[in-house]
Amino acid sequence: MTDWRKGQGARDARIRAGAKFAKGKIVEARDATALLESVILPGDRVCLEGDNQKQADLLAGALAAVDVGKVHDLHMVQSGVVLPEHLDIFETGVAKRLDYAFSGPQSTRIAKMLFGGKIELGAVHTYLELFARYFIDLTPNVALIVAISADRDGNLYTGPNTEDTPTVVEATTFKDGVVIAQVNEIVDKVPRVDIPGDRVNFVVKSDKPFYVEPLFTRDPGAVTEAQILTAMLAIKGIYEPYGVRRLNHGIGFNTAAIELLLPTYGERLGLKGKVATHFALNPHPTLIPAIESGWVQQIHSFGGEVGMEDYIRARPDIYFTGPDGSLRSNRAFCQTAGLYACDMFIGSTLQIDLLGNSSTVTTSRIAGFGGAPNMGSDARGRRHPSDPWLQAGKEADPDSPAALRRGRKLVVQIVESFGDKNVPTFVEKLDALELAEKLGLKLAPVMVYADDVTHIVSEAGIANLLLCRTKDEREQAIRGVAGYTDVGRGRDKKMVQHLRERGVVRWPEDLGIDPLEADRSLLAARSIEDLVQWSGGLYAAPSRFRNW
Amino acid sequence: MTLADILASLFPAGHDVVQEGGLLFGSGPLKDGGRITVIGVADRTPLGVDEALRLAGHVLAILEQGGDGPILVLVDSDSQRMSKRDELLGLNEFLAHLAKCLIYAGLQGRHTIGLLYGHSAAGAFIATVMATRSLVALPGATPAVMDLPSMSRVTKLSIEALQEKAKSTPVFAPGLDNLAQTGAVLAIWDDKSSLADQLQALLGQAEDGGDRRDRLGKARKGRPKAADIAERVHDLALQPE
Amino acid sequence: MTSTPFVRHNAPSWYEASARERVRGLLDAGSFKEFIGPEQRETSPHLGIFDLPRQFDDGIVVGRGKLSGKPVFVAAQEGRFMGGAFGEVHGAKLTGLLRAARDAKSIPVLILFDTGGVRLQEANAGELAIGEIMRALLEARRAGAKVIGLIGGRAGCYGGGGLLAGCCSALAVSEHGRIAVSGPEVIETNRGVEEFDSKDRSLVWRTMGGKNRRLIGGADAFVDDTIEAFRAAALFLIERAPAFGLDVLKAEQARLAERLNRFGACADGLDIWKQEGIVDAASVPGMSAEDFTALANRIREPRYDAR
Amino acid sequence: METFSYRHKAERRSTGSKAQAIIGVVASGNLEVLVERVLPDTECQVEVSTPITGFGSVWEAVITDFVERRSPGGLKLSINDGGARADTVALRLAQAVRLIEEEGR
Repeated sequence: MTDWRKGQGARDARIRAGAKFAKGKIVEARDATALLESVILPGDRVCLEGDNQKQADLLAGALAAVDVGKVHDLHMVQSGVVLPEHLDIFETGVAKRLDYAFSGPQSTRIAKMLFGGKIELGAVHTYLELFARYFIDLTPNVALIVAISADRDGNLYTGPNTEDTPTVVEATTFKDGVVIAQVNEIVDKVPRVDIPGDRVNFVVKSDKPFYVEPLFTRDPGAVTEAQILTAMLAIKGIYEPYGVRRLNHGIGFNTAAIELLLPTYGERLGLKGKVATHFALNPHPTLIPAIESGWVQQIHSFGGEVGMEDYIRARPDIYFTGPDGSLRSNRAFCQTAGLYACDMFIGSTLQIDLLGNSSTVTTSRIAGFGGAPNMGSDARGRRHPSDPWLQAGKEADPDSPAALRRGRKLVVQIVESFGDKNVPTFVEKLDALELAEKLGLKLAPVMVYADDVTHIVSEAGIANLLLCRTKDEREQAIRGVAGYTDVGRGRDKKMVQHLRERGVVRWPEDLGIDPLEADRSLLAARSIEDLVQWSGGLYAAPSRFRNW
Repeated sequence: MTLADILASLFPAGHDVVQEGGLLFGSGPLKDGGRITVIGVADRTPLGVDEALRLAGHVLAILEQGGDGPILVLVDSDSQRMSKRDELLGLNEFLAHLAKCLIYAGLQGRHTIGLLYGHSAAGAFIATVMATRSLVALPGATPAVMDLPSMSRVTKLSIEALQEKAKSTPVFAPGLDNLAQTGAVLAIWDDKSSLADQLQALLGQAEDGGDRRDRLGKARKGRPKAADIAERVHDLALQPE
Repeated sequence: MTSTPFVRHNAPSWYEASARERVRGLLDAGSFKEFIGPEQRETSPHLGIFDLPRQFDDGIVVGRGKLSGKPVFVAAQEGRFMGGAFGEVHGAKLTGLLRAARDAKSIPVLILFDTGGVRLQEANAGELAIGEIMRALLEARRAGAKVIGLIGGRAGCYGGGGLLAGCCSALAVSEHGRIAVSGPEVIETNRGVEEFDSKDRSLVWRTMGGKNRRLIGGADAFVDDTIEAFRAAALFLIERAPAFGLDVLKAEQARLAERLNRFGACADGLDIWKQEGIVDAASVPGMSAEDFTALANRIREPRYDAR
Repeated sequence: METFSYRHKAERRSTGSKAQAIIGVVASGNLEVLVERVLPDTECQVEVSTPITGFGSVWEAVITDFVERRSPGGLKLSINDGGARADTVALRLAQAVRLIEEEGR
C-alpha cells in the first residue's frame, strides 16, 4: 500500500528530535546549534532567511557552527547571501548547492568561491522567481527565519521588515517542512500576528536584535550635479510626457536625486498630482520631502528602512500599516505590484551594451539580481490599460490597431556615462558574458534585457528605444547618450543628429534644460539633517548618517 | 646628553630647576649675572590639557612679577596627548594658551629661547619651542611633525613609499636637519662646548627684529617661496585702495 | 493632525559653499579684492614630488573687502583641496595678511578656517607656517586688530588649525564645525579604537563638534549653517572681541582652569552637558541651531574677555 | 602628471568684460578651471594638467565639443584636474564661461 504521508512522518520525526532542546516551542540561544543538528538532515534544502535587509544572524551563526559530520551537503535556497556565515558554510562543507537572488555585500567573495568550485550554483534568480520556485521545485525542508517578537505559542511579529518571511513560511509549513524562528524577544502578546503560531515549530530567543542593513538610505549631501542633471532630464523627459503616476524607483543616488527634485523642480514644472503619486517602493528617506509636500498618495513596500519606523507610523495614509500602526511590508506582494500595477521602473545599472542589455556583474563581482529584473520587465500578462502604458505601446508599435495593441511598461535605465573611478557605463560587450563563459553558465547574468528597456537616461540625454525601428538606430540612440565614453565617441554624428530631430535622442538642450541649472540648491534636502527636519523629527537617521 | 648634563652645562654654578610630572620649572644664573627662567617638558612627556595649563600658569606668574628677564624652554616631549579626554576638554585652546603666553612674553621684550634637546612633534612642538623667539637644538634632537604610521594613514601612502620619498625631500621628512633647513631652527648648538657660553652668546645677539624664519628658510633653500609670498601679500594689503 | 511642512530655507549653506563663495557671500557685494589670485599661479612647489595635482591658489584665498561698509582683511581656506591643509604657499599667504593687519593696526581679520591641519606632503614647511602665522596673528592682535575665526566647513579645523583658532580674538562655529588638535583617525591609529572610534560620527561630534565647543566655551558664537549667519556673527564678534594683553591671558588661564576643574573627570560630552545643568543632554546633538543657541546662552553666557 | 594644450578657432568672442574667473576645486573627481580673457577674439586655448594618465582622446573630445557649443573666443582656460569624469569637466568648462560672461559677480 502506498504511504501518502511520508512527508508528514518525516516532519514529525524532525520536530520530535528538536523538542529535546525546547520548552514548549522555546529554545535557548545556546542550544541553537544542537537544535539545528537534530532537525536538519544531510542534503536538506534549507532556507536561511537572508533577505534584502533583515538577517537571521543568530541562526546563521548556529548553522555555521554545526558538526559537519552530522549536517552536510545542504542545498541553500535563500534570497539574500549577505552575511559572511552564508558563505562560510560552503567553505566547511555544511552546504554544497546554492540557489539565490542577491549577494550585495558578499559579491566579491561569492565570485571567488564560484570560480574556485566551492559552491555548486543552481541559478541566480529574481526575488519573485525564487519565491515561485519555493512552491514548485525548491521547497525548503527547513526554514530558519527571523522576527522581532514571539509569544509562547509561536505567533510572530515581524515588524516593519516583514519582507520575505510569509512567503518562506507558507512554502515550508504547508509542504511538511520545519520552521525555526529567531526573535529579539518573547512577549505575552505580540503587537500583531504576522505569522500564525501553528506555522512555527521552534522559537530561539536571540541575545541581541537581528541585523538590518539601512540599504535604501542615501545621504542627500552626496548627490552630485551630474545626478541632478540626469534627474532633471528624467522628470522633464519621461515623467512629464508620459504622465507616470504608478511607479517603482530603484536603489541609488540617481533616483534619490529624482525624489529630492520632485518638490522643487517638479513643482516648477507643475507636475504635482500628475506624476509620481503611487509607488511600489521601500521607505526611502529621500522621498520624505515629496511626501510632506503632498506629492505622494500611497506607497507599498518590499521591506522597511532603519530609522523610518516612527515616520511611517505617523503617516498611515501613505504607507501600509498594520492595525498596530507599524509598517507591514511584503516582498512577494510588492514585487507583484511592481510587475503588474506599475507603469514604470526606473533604476540604475553598472553596464549597458550597444543593444541595451544591462548588468551589474563585473568580472570580479556577482551582486545577483534582487528585484530589478522583475520590476524592470514588461508584464506580458497585464491586461488593464493606463495612459503611460498605452502611449509606450503605441510608440513601440504605431501601426497595429489600438484595441489589439499591447501597452508597454516603461523600463528606464538611469545612469551616468562614467561610473566610479572613471569606468565607462556604456560598453561594447558586457562583463557578464565573460563571466558566463568562465563559469560555464548557460545564461549570462543580464539584469534587464534589451527588449524590456524602453529608455536610457544619462547626463548626456535620453534615448527612447521604443521609437527605434532598426538595430542600427537602437545602437546609435544608445551611443547618442553615452557621453564621452568610447561608445559615445564612436557614434555616427549624422545619424544621432537625425535621431535627435525625430525625438529618439534628446539632449539637454532639446528638452530646454541648461546643464548649468543643475545645482545642489535645487535639492529639497541637502543633508540627512534636512530630511529629519522635513519629517518633523520623526525620521531617526541611522548613526552612520548623522552627527548626533 | 642627559637632562642633568644639559642643565649642568647650561648652569655650571648650579640651578633650581625641578622636574614634576614630566614638566620642568625653575631658573638658573647667567654668566653675565642675570637669571633665566626655565620651563619645559622632559622625558618625552605628551603635552595634554593639564601640562599645558601648568606651564602657561608658570609663564604668567613670571610675567606678573615684571621685568624683562629671559625665558628658556627646554623640550624633550612626545606630541600633544592624543586622547578623547584631552580633545573633549578643548586641547587646542590649552596648547594655544601656552603658545600665546610664550609669544606674549617675547613681544613684551623678554628673550624667549627654545632649546630642543630630544623629541617633539606636532601640537606640542608648536605650543612650546616653536612659540619662542629663538629656537635652538642640540645634535640628536628628533623633531617630527607626525610619525610615519599616522602620516601613512592620512596620505594613504605606504610607510615604505614615504621612507623612500623622505630620502629626497627635506620639506616633509622628519628630522632636525630638514627642519633647520626650513628656517625653524636658528642654530644647532655644539654639545661638546659650554652650553652656558652658547646661551650667553645667543642672549647677546641683537634685538628681536621680528619673525625672520621665512627669510632663513629661503637662505637655507628649505622653503623657496614662503618669504616672498608673505612679503608680497603684506605689501599688497597695505597699498592704499 | 496636519502640520506645516518644513521647507529648506534656500539661504546658501556655508558648509556646501567653496572658499570663494563664502568670501563673496560674507563681504559686501563686489567689495572683495584678492591678493596673489589664481591667475598668478603661485602653486605649491612640493606636491609634484608626490604626483599630486596643484591648485592655482594653493587652497587659500586672501584679500581685502568691506563688511557693512568697513574694511576687513579676509582669508578663506578651501577644505576640499588637500583637506584645506597648510602648505608652504598656503601658509605664507595667511602670514603675510596677518603681518599687514599688524601694521595697519585697526583692520579686523576674518579667518575662514577649513583645514585638516598641516599638509603632510610639505610637513616641515606647513608646521613652521603655523608657527609664523601664530606669531603674526598675535602681533596683529597686540597692535589692536581683531582676528575672528569662522568655522563650519567640510574639513573642520584640526591640527595646527585648531591651535590657530585658539589664538583668535573670537570664534563662531556651526553644527558642522569641528575644532580639535588630533583628528579622530589619528587618535584611533595611535591609541586604538577603544579610545576613540573614528567612524562613530556621533562620538566625533559630541567630542569636537560645534555644539560641544560652544557649551564648554571653546567658541563664542554658535550659528546656523548659512553664509548670512556667519556674516552676522562676524559683525557681532568684531565689536565684542577683546584686546590682547596680560589681563586677557590671565582671564583665559582662569577660564581654562575652571573648565578642567569642573569637567576634567567627564568621560563624554554628554557628561559635560549634564554637569552644565542640561537635563536632557541627549537631545542636544539633534537640536536646531535656534533652539541650541537659546539653550547655550542660558547655560553659559559667552565671555569675550578671556582668549 | 600629464599635460595637454589645445588651441582652437572659436566662431565669436565670448561676451562680457570680466578679465578672469575661476570655478571648481582640485579634489577627487573634481577640477578647477581658471578662465582668462587674454587671447585674440577668435582664438581659444585650453591647458590641462591631470594626474590621471591615458585619457588624452577623451580630453580632446570634451574640449572640441566645448569650443563648438560655447564659442569661447578670446579665452584661455587652464585646468587643474583632480581625476574628474568627462561630464564633470564639460560642466565646469561651461560654468567657467558663464562666470566670466556674467556681470557683477
